[in-house]
Amino acid sequence: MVPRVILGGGIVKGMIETARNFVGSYTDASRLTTVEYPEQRIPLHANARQFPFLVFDGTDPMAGLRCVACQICEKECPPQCIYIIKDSVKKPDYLGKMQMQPKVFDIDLSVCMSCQICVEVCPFDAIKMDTEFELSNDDRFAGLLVNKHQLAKPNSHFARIHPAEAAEVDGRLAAEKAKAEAKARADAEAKAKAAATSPPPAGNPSSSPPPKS
Amino acid sequence: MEGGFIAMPTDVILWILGGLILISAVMSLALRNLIHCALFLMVCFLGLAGLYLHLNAVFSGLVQALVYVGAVGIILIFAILLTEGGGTETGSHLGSQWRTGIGLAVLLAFALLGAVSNSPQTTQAARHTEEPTVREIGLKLMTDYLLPLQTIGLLLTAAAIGAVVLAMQEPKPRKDETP
Amino acid sequence: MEPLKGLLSTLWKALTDQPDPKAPFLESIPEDYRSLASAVLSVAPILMVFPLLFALTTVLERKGLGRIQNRLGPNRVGPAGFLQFAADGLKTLTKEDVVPRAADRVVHFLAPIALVIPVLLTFAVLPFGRNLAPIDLDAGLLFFFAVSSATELAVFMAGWASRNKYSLLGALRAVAQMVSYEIPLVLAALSVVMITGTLSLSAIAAAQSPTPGSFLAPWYVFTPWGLMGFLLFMIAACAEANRSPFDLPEGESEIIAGYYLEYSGFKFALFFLGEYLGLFASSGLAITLFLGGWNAPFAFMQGWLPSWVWFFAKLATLIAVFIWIRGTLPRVRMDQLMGLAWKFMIPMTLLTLVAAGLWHRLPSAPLRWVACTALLAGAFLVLGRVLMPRTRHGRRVYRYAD
Amino acid sequence: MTFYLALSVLLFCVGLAGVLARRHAIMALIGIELMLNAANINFIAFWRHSSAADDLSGMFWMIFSVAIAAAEAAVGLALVILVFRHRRSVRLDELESLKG
Amino acid sequence: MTGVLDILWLIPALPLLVSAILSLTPARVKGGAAPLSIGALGLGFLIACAALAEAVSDPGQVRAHNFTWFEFGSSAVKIGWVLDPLSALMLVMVTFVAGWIFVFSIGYMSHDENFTRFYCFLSLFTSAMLGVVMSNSLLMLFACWEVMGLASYLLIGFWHHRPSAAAAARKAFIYTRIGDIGFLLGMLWLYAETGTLLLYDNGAGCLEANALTQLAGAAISTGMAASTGIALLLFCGAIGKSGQIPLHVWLPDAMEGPTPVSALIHAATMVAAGVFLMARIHPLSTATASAKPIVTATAPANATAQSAQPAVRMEAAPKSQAHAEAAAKPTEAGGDSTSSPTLTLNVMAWVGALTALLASLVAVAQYDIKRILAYSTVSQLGFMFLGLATGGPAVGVFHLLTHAFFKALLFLGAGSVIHGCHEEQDIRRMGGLWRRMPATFGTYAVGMMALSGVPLLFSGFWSKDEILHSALAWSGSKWPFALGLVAAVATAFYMTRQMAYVFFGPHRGHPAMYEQGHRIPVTQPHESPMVMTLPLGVLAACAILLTVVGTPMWPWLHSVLSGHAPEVRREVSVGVLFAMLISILAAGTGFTAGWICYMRRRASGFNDGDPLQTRIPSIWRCLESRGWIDELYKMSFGIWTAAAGRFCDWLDRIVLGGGVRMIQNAALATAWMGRLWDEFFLNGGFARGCEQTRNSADRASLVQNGQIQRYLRILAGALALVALWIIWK
Repeated sequence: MVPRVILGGGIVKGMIETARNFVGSYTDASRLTTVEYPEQRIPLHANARQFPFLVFDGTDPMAGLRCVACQICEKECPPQCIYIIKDSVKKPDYLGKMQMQPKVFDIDLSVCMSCQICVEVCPFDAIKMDTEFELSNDDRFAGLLVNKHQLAKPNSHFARIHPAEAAEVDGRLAAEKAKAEAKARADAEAKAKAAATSPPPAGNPSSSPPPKS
Repeated sequence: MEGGFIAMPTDVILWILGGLILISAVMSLALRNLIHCALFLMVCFLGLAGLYLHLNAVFSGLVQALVYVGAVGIILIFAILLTEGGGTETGSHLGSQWRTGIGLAVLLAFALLGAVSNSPQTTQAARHTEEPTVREIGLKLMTDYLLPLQTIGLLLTAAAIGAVVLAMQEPKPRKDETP
Repeated sequence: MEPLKGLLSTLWKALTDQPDPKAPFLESIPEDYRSLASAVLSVAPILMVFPLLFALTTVLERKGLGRIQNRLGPNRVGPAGFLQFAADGLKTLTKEDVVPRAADRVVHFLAPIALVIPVLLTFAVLPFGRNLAPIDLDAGLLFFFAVSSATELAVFMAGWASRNKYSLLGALRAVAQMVSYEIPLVLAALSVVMITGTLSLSAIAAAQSPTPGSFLAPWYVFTPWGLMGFLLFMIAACAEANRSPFDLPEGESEIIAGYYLEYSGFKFALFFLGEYLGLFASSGLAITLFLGGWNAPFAFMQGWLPSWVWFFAKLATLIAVFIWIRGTLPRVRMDQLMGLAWKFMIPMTLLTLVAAGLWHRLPSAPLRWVACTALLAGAFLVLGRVLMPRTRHGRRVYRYAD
Repeated sequence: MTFYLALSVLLFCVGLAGVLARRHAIMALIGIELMLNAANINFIAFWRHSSAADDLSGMFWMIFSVAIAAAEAAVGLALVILVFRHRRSVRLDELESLKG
Repeated sequence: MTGVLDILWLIPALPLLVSAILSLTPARVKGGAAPLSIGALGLGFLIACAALAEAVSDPGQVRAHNFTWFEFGSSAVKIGWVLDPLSALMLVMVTFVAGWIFVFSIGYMSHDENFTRFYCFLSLFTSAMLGVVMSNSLLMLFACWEVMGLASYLLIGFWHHRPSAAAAARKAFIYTRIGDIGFLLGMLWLYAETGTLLLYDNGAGCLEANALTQLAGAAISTGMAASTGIALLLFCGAIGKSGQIPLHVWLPDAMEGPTPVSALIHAATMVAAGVFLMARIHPLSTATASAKPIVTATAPANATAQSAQPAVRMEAAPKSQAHAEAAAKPTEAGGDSTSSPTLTLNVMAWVGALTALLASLVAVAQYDIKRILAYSTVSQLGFMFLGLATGGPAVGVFHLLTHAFFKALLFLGAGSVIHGCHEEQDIRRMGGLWRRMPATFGTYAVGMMALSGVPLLFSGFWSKDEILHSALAWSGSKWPFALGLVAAVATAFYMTRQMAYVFFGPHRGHPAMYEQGHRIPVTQPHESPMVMTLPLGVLAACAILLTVVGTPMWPWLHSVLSGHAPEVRREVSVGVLFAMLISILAAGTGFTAGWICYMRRRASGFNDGDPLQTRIPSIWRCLESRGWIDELYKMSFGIWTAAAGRFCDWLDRIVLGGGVRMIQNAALATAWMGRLWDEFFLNGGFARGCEQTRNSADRASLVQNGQIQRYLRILAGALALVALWIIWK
């Protein structure tokens, strides 16, 4: 267009560019990326993340809580915004195994920098990243310190906000659960067989070894 | 601003302008804070500009406003700031023998007022000729007053350059002054 | 009732370009208040129209900038956001007017007023329509510059009074900028004065009205020196009004908010009012000087619309251009600002004066076109070369540590 | 007419008093400006009341005196700044060394 | 062609311009010097030819172009130039010879670092010479004469780092200056008498009829006619410049300069200027009260002073009978006029003859190649003056022209030899060069034969024969003829001696410079490059061709110079044949003597003496040391002036100095007394007075103690008082 060598050259190119934007904004709707926020919302992306939340299975938040208060996330959190106190009472996890549970699980959202390290290090997929960002309130200090009850959210919510990730996690847990049950069944059968063959003489160890589980 | 702008009698305006000028003049010299003095001086100059307009000398009134309020005012304020006059002055802002000074000024005032009051000139009535158009001024300026115009031009450039040169010199660190 | 009817007929006469619009209303006024009434009559419309225009412009500006930046701009308050100015106005009125303790109370209070009054005074001289010039002074242009030079004083008062280093810095920057851009502003206007021969703005506007026979109106902007003068005048006006590329004094990033730092509430709004009115005044002057004031661009269009419509149309376009510039250009550094003024603008305006003289003296049309264009284009390139960053792409030199 | 003459005399004397009384150099300059303006009033007043119709000499006197006053102010203030830089103070009664 | 007169001034102007340009160009810029000067001279030569063509077309007519140089009061000094056969011939000769000498010096001076300065001086000299030749006013002639002297000084002393060259230059300058005093006096006398220095000025010139009669008539106390006196004084200038007897010593020493300089100045042009001067003012020297006016000229009145004089057209009345008659029939007895020759011609003849004889004898005993030629020039000049006095200007000028060519040729030949032998000038070091430098030898031989008067083929013979004939037929006295004859014999003798030494016999160059530590082997003498041999060839050709101009059978030159159309004459009078026979005899004896002495017994080594020296040792020593004239001068004038100098010094320092010192002391004494008086008597009283004033001043100084506001207060107070006084007066 206008050669940059003349003094006004750059300015004119700039002006033409903004004019094109200005006109474009009227003609080409795709340019206007903004929406009327409170009324309209832009759908969040799959990997959008704001602040962590605790996942619980089933219906009872405290009972279904996956978190076993292993405190790995507390240690790993760079701004140290997670605070956990173990609970003396244990509760069964999804495999029925008795696990610890947190008595106090606080996250200071004003400090959390949503780096998702806690999610990565959690062995039990107990903590995931939520997409809730409208957290403004009038108390600068306590207002953003959320406790265990406020953090706990059902797995269905997780599935809704991160479907792919939730599916993957659920699949993995289900597989483990199935494996555990299969093993349990196998143990049970083995015990049952052992019980059935124990009346005949204990002596013929040479009979075929117990079927491999 | 044509004569008799508002229906009020003309000499009322005169008195207002006169009073404004004198009061602001006195204030501009009496106050301790230099910036205030400078601002009052501006008010005084505006009053004078108004006076000239009232005297139908529109061109000179505007020149007065443009030159004094526009240019001299700014320089004055810059000068005050550069000489650390911003704050209010500590200690007495009056010179050592200020009484004799003011006494002399008052003496002069009486002398001149005396002269003014009984001079024959003043009895003549004010004559309302129509104000000269800018074209007339321009033509006369360029023909009859060309030499003064050129010399003034020369003088102004010399003053401008001179002022810049003077003010531009870096201060030599004086012996007794730690750099 | 008599005055009301008089007022209506005056309004009608004014809007339809008839000579001496004030007559009907003034007859209906008793004798001794007549001069006062005529004064009020010419002041009132200015006080009504231009603050309203200011309000509209703030909204237009934000919408325009939005659109430039691919976003909508305010559209919440009122239809498509056009009541936004009411909201802003209300906000400034209700906001607490904080005055810093260390501030110099009197000067602090006077500063915004001292800023707005001269700007309003400048409107007294601009010819809005064929006979809609509030005061037709013989030295109209001189009046305009005399009064507009007072704004610097007000800016200084504001900056100094608030006793704050940043505001003082902003004020001195603004004053330095306005002083050094006043010279090109006056010189650019001077070329028009030289051609028309008078200082009175209405005469200048009248001089640019198209003769019935011709096609294009004889606006000065259609002459080479006029175009260059117009460009320089606009740049200087932009700088004078501390707007867009030259808004260094309010450079938010460097010195927070410039000289009106310690102002809030209505005084803060006054500053903005002053700034925008200054913008309107100088673009009004630009229109009168270069764009043919209240004349139509083409001869045949002269009768279509009343003269003041043309004036305000041009004003609108100029405001759009200012907004457009504000949307595009980044802020100019202080030394570039000064360099542009002293090294480019002033020489160019002097050359425009020469070109105008040349234009006036040369008899044949094509010859004077070629001569003036050559002179100005040449000067522009040469002076431009001085300012252009010298990007020398020499051969790359490798230096190895020996 | 007497009004103008009286006004200019008073203004002149106020300026003079200011110059004589105040210690600060810039105040002296302000005083001088006032005195100059006092003179200008007379020019315009006599021009207005003079008989000759087209004789604009009074106005030109005033304009030229304004120009000179501006030049004088510029140079004066430059000098004051220079003096300030050298002597670190602008008190007139302190600036009395007649040495170079 | 009438325009040639107007552009005649270009001929001297061009070389002058070139010399100016060259004077400004830096020494290292060698390129421009030669071509510029040669070009200027070439152009001059063309114009000169045109001028010659016009002059010859109507020989009788004298065309002069005068203009006013400057005015003082009512009278004005007018100068100008003249175009008549004499000046035209000289112009052609000078430009031609100088041109070829310039070409020669390109080669000769090529490796000299001041090449440009050399050409600058040469051009300056040539322009001065051309100025002399064509000037129509004695004043302009004298001016160019002086510039020529200056140029010769500069050129002789060109290698100023050599003390001998510097001394020689000074010597040349002083001796010519002595001659010029005479010239100046002559001019002043002439101006006093006739009121104008213009030679031809439509009848008002000093060489025209009424001026001549007036001069001839005016006699001074001793009864000598003014014209004769003036002529004699002018002759003094000629003696100085052409190196005649009393003032000839500078010419041999002038050989210190580069050879082209000697060729140009001391052979062809400058020295000839003296002869030319006498030829130019010949009417003056022959003017006698009885003589009819020589040249009458009628011309329109002078144009106004400022504008240049319109070319002066003079229909020359037939030259005076005496003059024409002499030229027409050179052979007739009585060179100039039937009556006895005037005193000037007598003096000129005797001086010419004596110089010719003495110089030729001294030349015999010289060992420096250039000094031999220098003395030969002096003697030939003597011949020219002799010819001028006895046979009128035509004879003298003819010998001058021929001499110019062959002497320039000889000098250039010598230069080429010197150049070949690597700056060797002593003929005892040369020998056997004819094989190594054939071209130089050939042209040198032609020049030698022309000089010594080998009959028929060579122009030198004819011109010398003319002189001898006119001397023989001279009514004055026969002795000059006898002296001239002996000189002619001596000329032939020393030229053969020189040829023998230089070109024949074994090469007596330095045996072997090699052993004496010079690492570079001394190359044998080598032939000069083309740029040097070409001029030699051309000059040689001219030396031969010039015979055409002056043989008795077709005296073209004589008739042209005497102002009427040349015509071929069949019959040759007995006298002419007799004179020819005598000169052939003289030349023959000279050759044979030279052959006997030098050719047969070749001088083998450097130091075995000159054969002649062995025979007549005492005379030889006298001749070799140039007749001790230098010593004579040194003894006489040298001592005088030294003594006078010492006397003046004594007078100044002792007598006057003493007086000044005495006055000085007197002043000191009075000063002392004044101080004493002042110290004790006055101060006392006065000091008290000062005290009072100082105290009061302190109080008054308060007004100026730096307090600005105090000043302002005083000012305001005064203003107030004045206002009050005005109001209440």
